Amino acid sequence: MSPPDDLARAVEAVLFAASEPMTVDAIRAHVGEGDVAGALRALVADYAERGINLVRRGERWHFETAPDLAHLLRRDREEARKLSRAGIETLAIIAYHEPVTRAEIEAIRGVQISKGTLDVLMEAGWVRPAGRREVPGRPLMFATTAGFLDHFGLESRRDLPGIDDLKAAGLLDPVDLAFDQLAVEKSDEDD
Amino acid sequence: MSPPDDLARAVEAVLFAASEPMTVDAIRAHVGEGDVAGALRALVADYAERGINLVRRGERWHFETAPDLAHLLRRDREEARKLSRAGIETLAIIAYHEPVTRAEIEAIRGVQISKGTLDVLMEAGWVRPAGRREVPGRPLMFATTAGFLDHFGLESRRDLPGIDDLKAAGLLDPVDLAFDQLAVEKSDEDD
Amino acid sequence: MSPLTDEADTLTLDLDGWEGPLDLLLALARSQKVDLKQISILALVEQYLLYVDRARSLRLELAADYLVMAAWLAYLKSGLLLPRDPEIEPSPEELALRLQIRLERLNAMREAGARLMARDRLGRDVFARAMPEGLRTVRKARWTAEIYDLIAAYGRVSARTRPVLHVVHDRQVMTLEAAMERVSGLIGATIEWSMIEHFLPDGASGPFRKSALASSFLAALELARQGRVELAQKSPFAPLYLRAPT
Repeated sequence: MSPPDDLARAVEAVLFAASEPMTVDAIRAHVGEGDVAGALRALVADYAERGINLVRRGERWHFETAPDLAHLLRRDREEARKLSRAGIETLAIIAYHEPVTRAEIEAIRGVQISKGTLDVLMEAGWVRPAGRREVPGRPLMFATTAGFLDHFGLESRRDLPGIDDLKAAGLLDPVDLAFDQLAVEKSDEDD
Repeated sequence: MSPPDDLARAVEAVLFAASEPMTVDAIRAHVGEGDVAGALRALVADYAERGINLVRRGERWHFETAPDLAHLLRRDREEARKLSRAGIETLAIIAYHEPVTRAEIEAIRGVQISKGTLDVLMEAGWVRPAGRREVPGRPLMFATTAGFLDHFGLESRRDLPGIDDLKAAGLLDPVDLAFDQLAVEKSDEDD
Repeated sequence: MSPLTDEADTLTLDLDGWEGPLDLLLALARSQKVDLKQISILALVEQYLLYVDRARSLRLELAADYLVMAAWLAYLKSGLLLPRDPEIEPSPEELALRLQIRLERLNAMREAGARLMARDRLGRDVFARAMPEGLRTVRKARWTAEIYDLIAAYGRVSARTRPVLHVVHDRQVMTLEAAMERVSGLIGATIEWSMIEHFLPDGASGPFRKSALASSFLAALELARQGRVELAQKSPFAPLYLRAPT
């Protein structure tokens, strides 16, 4: 990269500060007479290997970042986030009942789900749309994905514990009953 | 101008694409680990003679056109919001004395500042509130911003024109301190 | 704004141009064309007082602070001219020095402001790239959940919405009907007052006895209402007696 002459410096600065790509005539209006085309050629060569390139689009010239570095301009930042309670419940219902419509999920949960909840599950790659139910309104159905099985270490959905297993594990006890039981145990201990 | 290495190309591209001056940390977030400071030094040298320069403003870096080409590029639209004399003096007092209270600004200027003066400086993004002075009434203090350094082409406040001379002459000290020093000098002369 | 240095300028008084008395003083001081450190405060005071007098003779409206400054400077002037009185604190020389310092400081800031404004300013003299591609940070959530969370959630949902079967422990009780039958059966043979406890089933104990007592009491009340039994009690919580109506 040779030190630029005055004209090249001027062309460089004008193009850098320009708010849109410029024709040779427009550049000349700023830098005055001289071999603008020659200066542009010199600059193209100067910048060829750099992170910035001087490029021509039709009759207009502008600087842009080198195409091979485009990936640097976009920075992905991953943040581990835990699913919300609504999210995990919705996911569980889909896993146990798939394919299932949104209305069915809501009926099982007994609570409405916000649109964002399903979006999050799809963004996580655990849930996918799975056709439409052939009933009036043709609502979309949802099902789990292979990514879902991977994440939870399941061979298949059949590996999910059944209702009887959940009952045996005490996972079906309503919260208040479980609480009563705890209270009784405590009072027994106190005796 | 040597051909840049991969890191320098990456730093160059990121700074070129950025719409704001960037700190070293912000640059690193895009280009990954490596000697970013070294790459910046190399780029400063690469661009020193060109129509575009890499400059440091406070802790942040950006490209801008070379100052000697201002005549090719100068725009008049700035005139629309030309600062009043009160605005210029107030800005100078804040920059050279920061952090400084309104009362201190008024003591130097010998007049009250109208409400609009500080508003204009804050709206321009050059001045910000900077905590309160722990004296009765807890008056608000003001200081300059990163945008101030950007706009006036200062690497840091140490680059404020003439600040070293003013400091040496005691002209940035409180009046009482300056008075005591001057009184001592005078009495020395009288002896 | 040229400071007034001779009579010819008298008519060009323009008080709007000054930002207060200190500003005017600084302009007058500069007209002495010396370093502010060497300035003659006395000469400066003279100039200021002259200026204010002219403004008054021209009947220009003078802001109050100009007059306050004029009064103070007149006092300073007399202090500087009269023989020094060591009793007066602060001394006129000290006041003069302070005024000089203030003028220097205002002057310094005025010059600093001018130098600042004359710099190569971004957006006026130097320019940043006008069409940057821009940098984007895409925040991507990596969602996590554990298999336990999943099945616990399903358990929770099921428990919440599944019809719950309440099972009540099988406890020994004496129903009201049974008590009615027993008490009405026994009362026929009871002429003398008998305590209600005599009407309970034989061998009743624990919770069953309590239940039998409660039911028998209710049965007694009901039978009394129907006129098939008489009740007597001496005082609250005293034993309750039953007999057939006479």
